[in-house]
Amino acid sequence: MRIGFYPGCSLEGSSKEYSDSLFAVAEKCGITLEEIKDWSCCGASAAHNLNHDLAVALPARTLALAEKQGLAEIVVPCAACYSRLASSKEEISANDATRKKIESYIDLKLSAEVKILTVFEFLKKYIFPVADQYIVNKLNQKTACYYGCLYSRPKEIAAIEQIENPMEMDEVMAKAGATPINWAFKTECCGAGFTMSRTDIVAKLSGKIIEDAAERGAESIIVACPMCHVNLDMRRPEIKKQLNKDINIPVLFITQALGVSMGISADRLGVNKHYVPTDKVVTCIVKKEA
Amino acid sequence: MEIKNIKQTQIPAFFDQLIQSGKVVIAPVLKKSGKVFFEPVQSYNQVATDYIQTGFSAKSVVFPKVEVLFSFKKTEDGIEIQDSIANIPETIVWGLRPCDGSAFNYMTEFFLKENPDTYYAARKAKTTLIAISCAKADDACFCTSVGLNPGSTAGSDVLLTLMGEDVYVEVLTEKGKAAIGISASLFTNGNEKSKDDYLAKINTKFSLSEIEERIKTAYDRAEWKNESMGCFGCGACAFACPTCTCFDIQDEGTQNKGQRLRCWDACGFGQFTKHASGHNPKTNQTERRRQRLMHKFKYSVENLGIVSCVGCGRCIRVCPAHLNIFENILNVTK
Amino acid sequence: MARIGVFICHCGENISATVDVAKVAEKAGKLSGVAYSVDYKYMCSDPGQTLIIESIKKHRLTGIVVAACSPRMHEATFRKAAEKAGINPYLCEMANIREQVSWVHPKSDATTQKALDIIRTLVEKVKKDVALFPIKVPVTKTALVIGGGIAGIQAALDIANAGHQVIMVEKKPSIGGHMSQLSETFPTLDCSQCILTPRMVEVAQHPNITLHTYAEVESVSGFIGNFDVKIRMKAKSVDISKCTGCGACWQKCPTKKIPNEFNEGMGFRTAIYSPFPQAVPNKPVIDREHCSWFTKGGKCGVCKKTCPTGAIDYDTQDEFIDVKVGAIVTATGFDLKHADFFPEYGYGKFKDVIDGMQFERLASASGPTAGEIRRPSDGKIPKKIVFVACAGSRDKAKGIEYCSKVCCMYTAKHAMLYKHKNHEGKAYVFYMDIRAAGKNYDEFVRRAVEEDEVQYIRGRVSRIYEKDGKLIVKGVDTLMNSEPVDIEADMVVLATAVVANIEAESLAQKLHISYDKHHFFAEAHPKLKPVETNTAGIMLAGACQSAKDIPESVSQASASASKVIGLFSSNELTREPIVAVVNRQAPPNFTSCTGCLLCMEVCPYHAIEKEEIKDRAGNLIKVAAKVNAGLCQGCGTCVAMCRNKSIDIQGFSNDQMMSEVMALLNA
Amino acid sequence: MSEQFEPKIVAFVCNWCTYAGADLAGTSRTKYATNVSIIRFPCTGRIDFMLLMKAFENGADGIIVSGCHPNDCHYTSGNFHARRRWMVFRSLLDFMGFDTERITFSWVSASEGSKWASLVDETTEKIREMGPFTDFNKLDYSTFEKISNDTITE
Amino acid sequence: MIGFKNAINKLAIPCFINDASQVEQLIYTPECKGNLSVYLHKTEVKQAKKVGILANISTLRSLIQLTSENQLNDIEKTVITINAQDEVVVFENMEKLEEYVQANFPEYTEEDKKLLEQLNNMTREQRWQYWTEQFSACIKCYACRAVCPMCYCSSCTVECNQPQWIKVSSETTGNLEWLTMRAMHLAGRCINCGECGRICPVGIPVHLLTAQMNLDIEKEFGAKTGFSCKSGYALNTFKPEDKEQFIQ
Repeated sequence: MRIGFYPGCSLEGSSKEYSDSLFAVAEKCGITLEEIKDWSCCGASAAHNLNHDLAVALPARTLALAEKQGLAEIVVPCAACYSRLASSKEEISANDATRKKIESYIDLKLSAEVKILTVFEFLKKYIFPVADQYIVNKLNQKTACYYGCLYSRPKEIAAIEQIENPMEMDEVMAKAGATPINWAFKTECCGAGFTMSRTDIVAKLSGKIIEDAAERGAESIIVACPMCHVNLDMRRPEIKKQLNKDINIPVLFITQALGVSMGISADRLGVNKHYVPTDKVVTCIVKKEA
Repeated sequence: MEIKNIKQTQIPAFFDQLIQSGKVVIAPVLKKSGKVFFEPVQSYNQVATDYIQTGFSAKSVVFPKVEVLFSFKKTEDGIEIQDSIANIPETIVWGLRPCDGSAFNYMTEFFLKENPDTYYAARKAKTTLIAISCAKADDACFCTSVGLNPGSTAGSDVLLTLMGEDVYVEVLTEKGKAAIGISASLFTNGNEKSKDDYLAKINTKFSLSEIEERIKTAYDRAEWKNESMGCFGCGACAFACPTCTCFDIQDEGTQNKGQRLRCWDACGFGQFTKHASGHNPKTNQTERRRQRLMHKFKYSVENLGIVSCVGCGRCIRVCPAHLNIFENILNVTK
Repeated sequence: MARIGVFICHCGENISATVDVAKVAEKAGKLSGVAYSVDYKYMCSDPGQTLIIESIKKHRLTGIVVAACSPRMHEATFRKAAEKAGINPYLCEMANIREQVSWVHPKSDATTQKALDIIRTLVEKVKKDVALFPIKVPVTKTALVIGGGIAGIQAALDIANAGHQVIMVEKKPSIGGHMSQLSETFPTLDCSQCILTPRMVEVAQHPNITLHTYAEVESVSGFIGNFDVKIRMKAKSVDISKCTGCGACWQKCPTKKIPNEFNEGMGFRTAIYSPFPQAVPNKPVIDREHCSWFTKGGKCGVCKKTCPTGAIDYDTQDEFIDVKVGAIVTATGFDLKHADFFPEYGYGKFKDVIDGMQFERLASASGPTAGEIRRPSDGKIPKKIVFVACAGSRDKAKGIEYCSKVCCMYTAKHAMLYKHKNHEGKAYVFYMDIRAAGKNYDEFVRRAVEEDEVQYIRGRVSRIYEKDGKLIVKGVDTLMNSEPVDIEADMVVLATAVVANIEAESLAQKLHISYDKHHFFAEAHPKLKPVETNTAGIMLAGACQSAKDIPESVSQASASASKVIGLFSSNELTREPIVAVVNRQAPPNFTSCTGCLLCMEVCPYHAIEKEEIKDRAGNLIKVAAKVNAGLCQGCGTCVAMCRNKSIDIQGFSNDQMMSEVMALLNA
Repeated sequence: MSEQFEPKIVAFVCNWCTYAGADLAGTSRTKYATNVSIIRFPCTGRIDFMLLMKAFENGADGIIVSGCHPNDCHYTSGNFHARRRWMVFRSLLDFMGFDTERITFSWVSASEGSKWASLVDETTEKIREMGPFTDFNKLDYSTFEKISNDTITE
Repeated sequence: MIGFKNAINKLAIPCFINDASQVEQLIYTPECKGNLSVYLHKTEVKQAKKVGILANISTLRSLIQLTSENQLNDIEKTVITINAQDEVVVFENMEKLEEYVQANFPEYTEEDKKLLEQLNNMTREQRWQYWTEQFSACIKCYACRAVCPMCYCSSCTVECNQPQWIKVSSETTGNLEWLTMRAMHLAGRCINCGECGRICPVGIPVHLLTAQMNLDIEKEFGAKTGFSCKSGYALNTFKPEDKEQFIQ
């Protein structure tokens, strides 16, 4: 089974560790991911403000390339990328006129039948069946799974079942031996839209999320979106100001957490690349009893 | 009767002169549907030569499928009636088969014997029949069983028989003479000889005399049912038949103008015998088919002294169920 | 031979101003079959009608065409005149030369010609007209009312008080419906029970009303005036004739922990129970799903032992009764959207997030808290309550586009009731718009805002979550420059959407009435027949048609009652003979209909039935369609559908329409 | 001025919407062309396609068929059934090469008097431009089918 | 038992046998094109009550359509066909019959497809020319009606004379009326056996009219004829959202 991989800009830069850990986990389970050749920007956060056709065409090009490469499925770990690819696919397959128009723009044939997998869909479909034999550690801690906005909205492309109360990541963490907490901020906004422009708002929004997680006794926050990660991890100084208290609860990518439970080295997973130290997570693990 | 000869190569010339003579010439024409029909033609190259039998007979020359008897219209001062009989053209029917020729004899008997039908009379008077005897036949042909043969002259005005290079011409009537006269130069005098070698071989299916005898008592035979089971009750056979003469008078039009029409009708139709009361004495197809067959072999003999089937086989070829008249007749007279 | 009379009206100047009426009269006189033609200033005036009547007699006319205004205006007038003159009223046709000629065209020959064309057309139609006679259908003067809520009660009482028999069928052990659960009612804040229970009792005691509680409609056949209804009487396990309603049984019943439906799951009831103290009839039934006699196979039997009159009978079975009724009033009410529809609001997850009906029970003196508003979780009196309007209503994403109509009002009422009982308490209302169109409704809402200081916040709630014992309501205030607002509440009340009764669809199918995609029953016409259904003789009352409040339900109930009473006002119901008929022919055909019955499907009124034509010995000859003149409304869709013209419609027959076309085009 | 062609147009309308709409046009004294005459049916569902054929056969140059808007049918669904029938009838006519432009289908409600008026004027104008309908007149009582181009000549 | 037997000119003609000894007559060759289901409307057959029928695919489709139109209720029938592998198939019930038909659902013949394409590529005027010429040849023998299993009306509209819907004379407008009406009445019911076209004595391809209609109907309303006893009739139902671009 060939599975495609679309990194998008973040996974090559700010969230390198996200893709590293994904590949580490995949490799561990003997699964290879094929990167889509010559992929281009998904246009998130910029394109759709400028020109709708452009916003549809950019992801469409990547999808077309995947088809050309003969890939039936692609993993898109970045939530923003997922959102763009999925909505582009949705729009194109809904309307033949659009398809024709877009095809003419990207000047590639496009059936838009490629299946787009979120990271947790991927894990569930390909890692879960074999996971048990590789999971050696129990992530012995309470974790708050944070989904953010892009996986659950708009409902047409939602990658999760109960859009108001997602459980997909919680399942993964349970698998990794952690105890996902029931909290109210799973799909709240982290303020990513203002990452650069209005850090104060980011701090306010992300602050609430971290605060609630902490208050409900979470020892780590698990994310599946580079933007969320940046805001929850890197903005701590502003958040500290905002909440005027210091919460040093670490933020991990879901693949990192799973990787840890599989005993993959911290370096390989890049857990040491974060602002908030993650050693807690790594240390509170216990060997899984055979 | 006179015998004449003409070279086959001269036929087109003869034919075209007939047309130039200003007459309407009706001849067999091959349609894309693969069927051959009589149609008015302008020149010989339209004429079909290689056919066993036309889909329909030429009876519509004298008995059109729809004939306007007269038309009427309402005017300020009463009703104005216009007779259509005036403008009937001189017509030549070319290439009909001997069986069809003899069919005209029956038609004439039927329409003219007592209280003559002026419309038929007028058309017949202006029609000349130039028949061509049959060089080939198929399994449906059975003229030899009804007292005819592929070279019968009965009813025709002229009969052409192809004999290799030559065409053997039997000029049978004054009308025939006139037609030949149009291009006398093309013809040479000839003398009588046998046509047999040039005629199709058609073996007889039954002895007419026996059938005529037996059918007198066939009315109540149970076989009728099975022989008619296949009949759908359409009018194809009757309309294709050269001797079926049933018609229906219809007035068509509005409250201000209209025509009185004579339209073909067929005894196979369920409504054919339906009374105004709604009552219908013939309740099923068996009775209707029996009517048709007995008319051909019994009633017409009683009424006009003629068996009104000429064995052209059209009804067999045209029947959607391919019902076979001579098999039927044989089975009901066993 | 037809002798048609043509009467051309000047309508004062209205027609004669642009149409040369004299010329028309003269030409019309020459048309074939026209025996008399005349023009006159006002045909509809008395002298005008007399002129018509006299001429019909004098010239022995067989039919008349009145060329005047639209038939929609005066057809009835002139048909009466024709009848007076002794010819069948349906032998009178009108040629519309005013609305469709003189008023829309200038004075010209073309205009006059068009008038003449139309007259000629109608003359030809009249020639094909046949005498028609009104259709009489016998009427059984008994009404069936399905549902014993306020709408059903009102309809039943109105009909019964008019002196007709009523059979009421209620699925629950008591009538009263949702209204009996309410605390106070807007906009007057009078106690719901106080105004309802007298009506319930009236129903029970009314000599003309037969009440079947704990019963359901099993099947319905027949048509207007003549319905045959089978009713299922669910086994009560209690002999009503013996039971005195003393209550000993349920006091003793050991199975006590059954969630109390009447209190919306707050508090418990026993297995043998009567839903609420004022129940009518106030006699218990055994809920076999929970009763240990039935669940544990013959164990227990306490109630049987305790019953002083020996009314308990565990062996009773469902029974069926067949009734004949002339009309049916459907008043099956509504349901509320329930749990897990709102995960984001934690409904069903947090004890103190409740719906409007639960709040009614809390606020009701007869409720689980005896009228004190206390949190279900710990029974504390909430200091802060948030009310969320439009919880599910007007929300495409939730699949409900419509407005539930009552929420704005009852939310205001709830907030008020709360404030009245806890003056220092705080009440917030999240809303989209306030819809308070109704007598004294807006005033009522204003009172909540101004006098009782309920805080109205225009905006929607995105999420509700629990935080140290508080419910955090995250919403937005779209009026306060769209600031997000978080309110720490002790209790949240969701005005959940009003939806159709869960059994609405199956009932509609039994009744052959149509329903919309939300399973609310469909009225025959949205504006002009709001209480009737497509099936003649079946009326709608209350929330089974769409979300309604009490006054609306009651007035609609009375409206449908009056329809029923009208229907019952005579022994036979008389209908216009403009109906379809299947032809008849001499044997062996009997009819040209071949019984393909493809017409059955097109009939919007289920008026076409299957008829088996049999010979004297009773052997089937053929199957054919048959039109039930009682149901047919005369649209003629079946006529155009019928391939061999076996169905025709009286008054617009094939023959008539064809001759109109021919006549119009053949001057 | 030159004699302009005045088309004969028959309107098949339902009693409850379009007929009432036409009445309204009258009561509001909206002027329109005299070329259209109405034949009143209980419902568009009642209109038999054969009547349209007959109209053309008897010299109509154009036809209007009009009834209640969807969901407004007095009989709830007559117009829906009609709509399907017209759809099939149109494609049949078109397949036979009949010019369906000569039939105008429309929904005109009882409140759309002005829509009726303009519908009549537009249709009249359209048909006037198309000229008289002659396709049927050319077809007559022919004893033999005319020499037709599906004849094979040697 | 209704089947086919050999006839002259290498034709197959319907045969009706009522005792086992005659079974030898039965044949099943490519020549057996006819749609025998039409005989089920014959009084003689109806009276028999019990009927066996050796059916080709179009006969099977008619049986389905006729059942959906309540025409076979009072006939006890045994249906037999011969499948592509030359095996005899006896259907114990309609469900099995439906399954078989749906599995072997026939396409239009290449010839018909070609003709339809030609016609659809013509201009309107050319099509009018084409059809009126065809119709002018019609002699109103009603063979098309007679062989049509869906034309089972005991009396046809052409026989109504109050009013006279269809001219009796076989004159071109009358023929046009007749064939238009027939096409309309069969649109969405015709099971495309093509018999009417095949047997027309004057060779009018009548079956193309309904063939085209069925294509349009399937495209617009997704209804297939002779496919399922429950599929119903596209023209006696509707969807509120049916297309209506042609309505002003």
